[in-house]
Amino acid sequence: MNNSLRLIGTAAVIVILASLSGLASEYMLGIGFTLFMYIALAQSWIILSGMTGYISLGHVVFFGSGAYVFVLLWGLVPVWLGVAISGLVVGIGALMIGYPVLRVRGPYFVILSFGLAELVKNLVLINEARMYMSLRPVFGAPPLAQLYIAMLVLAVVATALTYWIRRSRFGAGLRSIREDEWAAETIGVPASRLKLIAFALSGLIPAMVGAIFIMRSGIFQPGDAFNPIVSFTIVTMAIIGGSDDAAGPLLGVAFLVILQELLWANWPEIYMIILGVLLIGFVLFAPGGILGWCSKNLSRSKKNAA
Amino acid sequence: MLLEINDVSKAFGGLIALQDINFAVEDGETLGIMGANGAGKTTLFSLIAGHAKPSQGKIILAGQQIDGMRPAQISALGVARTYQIVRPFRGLSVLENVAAGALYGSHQEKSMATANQMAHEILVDVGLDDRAGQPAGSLTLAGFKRLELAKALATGPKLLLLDEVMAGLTPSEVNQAIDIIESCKQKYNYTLIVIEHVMKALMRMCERIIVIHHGEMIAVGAPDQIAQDEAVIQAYLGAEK
Amino acid sequence: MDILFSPQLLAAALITGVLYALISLGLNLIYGTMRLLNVAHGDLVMIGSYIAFMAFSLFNVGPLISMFGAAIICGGLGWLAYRSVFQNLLSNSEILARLEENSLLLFFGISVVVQNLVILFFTADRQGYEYLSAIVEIGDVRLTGARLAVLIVGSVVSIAAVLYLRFSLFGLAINALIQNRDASAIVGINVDRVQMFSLVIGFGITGLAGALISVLEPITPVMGFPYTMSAFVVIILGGLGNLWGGFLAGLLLGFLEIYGVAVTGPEWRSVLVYGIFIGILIFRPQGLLGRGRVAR
Amino acid sequence: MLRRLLTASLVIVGMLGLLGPSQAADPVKIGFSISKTGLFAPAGPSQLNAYLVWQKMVNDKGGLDIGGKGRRKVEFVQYDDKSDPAQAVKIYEKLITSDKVDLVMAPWGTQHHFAIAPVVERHKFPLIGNTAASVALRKVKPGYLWFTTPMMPDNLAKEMTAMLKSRGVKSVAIMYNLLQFASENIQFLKPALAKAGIKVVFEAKYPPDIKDMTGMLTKVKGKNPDAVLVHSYPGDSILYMNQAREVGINAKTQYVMVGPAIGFFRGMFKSNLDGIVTMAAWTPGLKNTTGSKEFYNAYKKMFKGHEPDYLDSVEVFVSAQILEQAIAKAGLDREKIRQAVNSMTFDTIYGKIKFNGVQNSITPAGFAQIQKGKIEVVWPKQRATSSVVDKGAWAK
Repeated sequence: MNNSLRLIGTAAVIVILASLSGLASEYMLGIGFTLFMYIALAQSWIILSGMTGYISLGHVVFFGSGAYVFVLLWGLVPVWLGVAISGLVVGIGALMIGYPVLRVRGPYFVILSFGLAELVKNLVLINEARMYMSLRPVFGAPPLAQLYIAMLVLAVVATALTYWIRRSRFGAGLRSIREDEWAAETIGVPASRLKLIAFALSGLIPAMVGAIFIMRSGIFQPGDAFNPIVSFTIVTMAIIGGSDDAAGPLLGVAFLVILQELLWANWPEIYMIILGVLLIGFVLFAPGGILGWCSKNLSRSKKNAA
Repeated sequence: MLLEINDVSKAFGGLIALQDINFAVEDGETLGIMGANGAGKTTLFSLIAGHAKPSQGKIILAGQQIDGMRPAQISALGVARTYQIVRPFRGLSVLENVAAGALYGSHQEKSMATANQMAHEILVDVGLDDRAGQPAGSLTLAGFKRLELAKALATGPKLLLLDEVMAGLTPSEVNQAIDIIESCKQKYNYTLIVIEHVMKALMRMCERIIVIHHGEMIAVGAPDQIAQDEAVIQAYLGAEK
Repeated sequence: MDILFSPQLLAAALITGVLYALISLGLNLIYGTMRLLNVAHGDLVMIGSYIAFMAFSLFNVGPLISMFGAAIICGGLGWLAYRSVFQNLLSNSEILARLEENSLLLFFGISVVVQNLVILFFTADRQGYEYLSAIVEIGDVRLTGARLAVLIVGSVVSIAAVLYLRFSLFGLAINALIQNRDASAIVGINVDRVQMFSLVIGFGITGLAGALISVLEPITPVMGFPYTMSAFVVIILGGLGNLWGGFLAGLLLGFLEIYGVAVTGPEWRSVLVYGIFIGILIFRPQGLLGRGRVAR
Repeated sequence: MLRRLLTASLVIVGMLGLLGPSQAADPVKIGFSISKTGLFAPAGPSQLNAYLVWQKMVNDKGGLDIGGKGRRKVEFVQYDDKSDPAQAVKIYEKLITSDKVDLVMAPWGTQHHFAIAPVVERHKFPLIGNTAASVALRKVKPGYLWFTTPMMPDNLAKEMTAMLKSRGVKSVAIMYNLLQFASENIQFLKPALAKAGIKVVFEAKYPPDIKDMTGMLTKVKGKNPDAVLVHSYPGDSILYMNQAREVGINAKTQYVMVGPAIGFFRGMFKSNLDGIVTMAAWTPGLKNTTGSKEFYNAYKKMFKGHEPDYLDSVEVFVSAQILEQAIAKAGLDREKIRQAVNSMTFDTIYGKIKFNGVQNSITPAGFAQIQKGKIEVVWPKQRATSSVVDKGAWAK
């Protein structure tokens, strides 16, 4: 009963968000687009890093590679097919490089993931410069309303995927790897295989997000598409949300995106500083993220009430 | 024969940890392993469970050679082990810890609900059911030891390797632990190899005991035989001097 | 390929390598003793550069003098950061449980704040000044005075720091902390003090490096990030917390970069640097000179 | 009842709206995004400063001349785009739909122009571009976007070849950054050189984060070319300047693309810059221009003696002058502004400018040379304030 109610509620919210595409102002749709984009990215990050503890500081590699595959296909295949192919190609790519990459652990993996993104960026840069294509405009992209819906779909899929994995056998395996990979293998968790699947799943959606994103920005440039700031933003949002469950990124992304919108529109000069101060405040005063802080304080108030 | 260790040696670099170990374990048997710290007991467990490869020799489980397999594969074949220095999944709840064993291991349970049910039952068996929802990191040492056992049991082992599950426990806790292990053995019907320093426990539980000294097997036999074995006494007294 | 025997190229490789070594030293110290992923490390380089620039344009004091000022100021920032934030942070069990993530986030926040404060005060405009620009000839090698100064000061400071940290009593304490936190507290090392000094020394050396760099490239608020990343690459190649290894890895990376590029072509510079880095990590996950095993 | 109330209030609002613009005191709201933070932050001030100088100059005159019907002051609405094209898109959407600015001005760089092209197109906001240069810009649908720059890579290649030929250059070494503008230049330069019979004796490209050029320059020295052409950005330009001196590159023609026209760069290298050729087509003394001296003086006054960037700040100011003159003719009606921009000839600090399609069709691509610490336009000859001289030995 409770579950089906929740399901209906979720569906209703999604339908309302989707119908906004025809109603809301362009500016609002733009905010919605950013919101969904980072939800999709942060959820994908959670699948790998939140669940397995392999903190990726280079998630932009999937985003940028997806954008690159997409821009290569631009004009050759229908737009949405191009988006799907981008996801697929990057997902397969992740499967191929995942095994050696995921043998590296802890802080080594953190920097490795960053280095990987830089490596791919530079390879793309060389390749593009060789063709004198260091900047590719994307003319004739679908209107914002369509991109908004597409991004909503990705956000919903990513959230559902995270939600499902968190409650599945697969997720239990991943989380035991995070806690102690050695001990996880001892109780029969095939760590290498599970990590690899998580890595590929974690790359699939960001690749499609990247593809849709360059239709919004109207341009592909390796430096933008593989901008490390994107990776940092994803990590920030996911950690600020807290937890390894789907609710964390939702909260973290909503909080940061809305905050950024409020700040840059009203304090264009100093919003980055305020943002930075808030980040610091979070680590110091709510290290469990929004979700951790909520559950701690809510349970405390419940106790006080009782 | 459930397990056969044939001429197994293990060297780390130049350091020989185990040399020419030979023994076999029968179905349903309880085998004890004793020896001083650093004698190579835990290394032997690591070899059986697949965390290290023997430098030489073969390990055969129910007719199948398992040395060289990944730990996860060996676990799926029904070998479970616990760690002397406990390795709980601290961030997960006690129930999730145990359920993870049921989901993988040799059970490979596909349903989360069933796995949770199995985990709960095992928690009752080891007396941790009242802590099921707590994060594993919050347990006491005795609690950790029980959790180690519960996780191992949940994988559905044919062969259970217990590595000093009683170290650091008080005498009454040791008694409780022995009771739990014995009753679980009856219930879940596995073959048991125990490493233990607590002699009383070994004497009470085991049908046979192997003594390892400086990486070599120096004695094997029934507990009372071992207690009177010249080599063992010498090794132990020698070690204590 | 007789270019490979050019002493000029050797000097270039030495300069690049020494800079890498110098900049990564502080990061290594801080990661080693406190397990903090300081992604604001490069911003200290930036601060050092601005200090040198200000000293030069306001008081006409060159970087070879102002670098000490930069070291002191940045060291002071380290002290401030420790007393105000990290002391508490490192005693909060909830944060310690996920220290690497949390410190990453924390320093990212600090980096954002610092960069934007600098933008606010100085604008993002590039700055630069002329200093020791005359060419000095040593045998067949011709270097601008500034680059020669970087080479000399950089080598002296980094070698001295490594030796000090290896052989002094305090250095031994730091090393003990790097090897094993819990044990070093038990054997009577004042962990709190060692951590504070690591932060002060780490920040100070990096600020000094920043002052040196101010003569080599345009000074901007965003100049630090590439240094953060190359410093991470270096300390990971050298083995986290291994100061001597980090020094050698810095030199090695400098040589790989300069000679690799001379052989393959400059377009491959970054591919080479990151490719080698990734390759080494995959085949030798504990770093080139790392001790101990990463896998448990 | 409710509906009537609503209609009534709508009418009142509408009337207020009609009343609004006629009040002389109301400033004209002009919006733009600026790369204050992120990758392009160091370049941002060269643009913002020129906008600010223009605003001050206009407001000191009493404001913008609105189609001959009185003057209104200029008020800027600006946001930081964090060097992110998607953020720039959002900013222009916000400026137009939510801040309701009267007009918009250009963001930083080629990629941002591409990004916002659909936005201004959709909302029919005319935008005079600056700091954007790529032949791909010509593929932008003509309509609401124009590009001021004379520095289109194909034109640069043509002029560069002509200049080299006039100096009797037979062999060149080419080095270039992998980023868009630099590599696009090479795309056109190589065929142009080949056609002119100039031999490329050395060619190398390098990534934006290059830290040392010694190897590359040692090889260049070995080839001893007549000219060295470095298509670089400020960071790598500094590397070249330092290491070319160390290695002893003594070619009589040395071209360093972006950097020497910026004030800080000249402060860093002083007399060592003498003889270096760079990409720029302006100097305060340029003849047949409108407002050059005034711009230069106003800039120096406003920014404590700092000089404008002879390349970017100048181009930005030109775009503002064009907008100003279009408004003087057409008022604030955006459709009329568009027609004015399409048809008028403008008087700017670059001289006369007219658009053909999206492109500045008059100002030629050109080069400047630092001569005795001053920037002189040296190419093309009809615009030159001085002629190209051989680069002498390095000063020190």
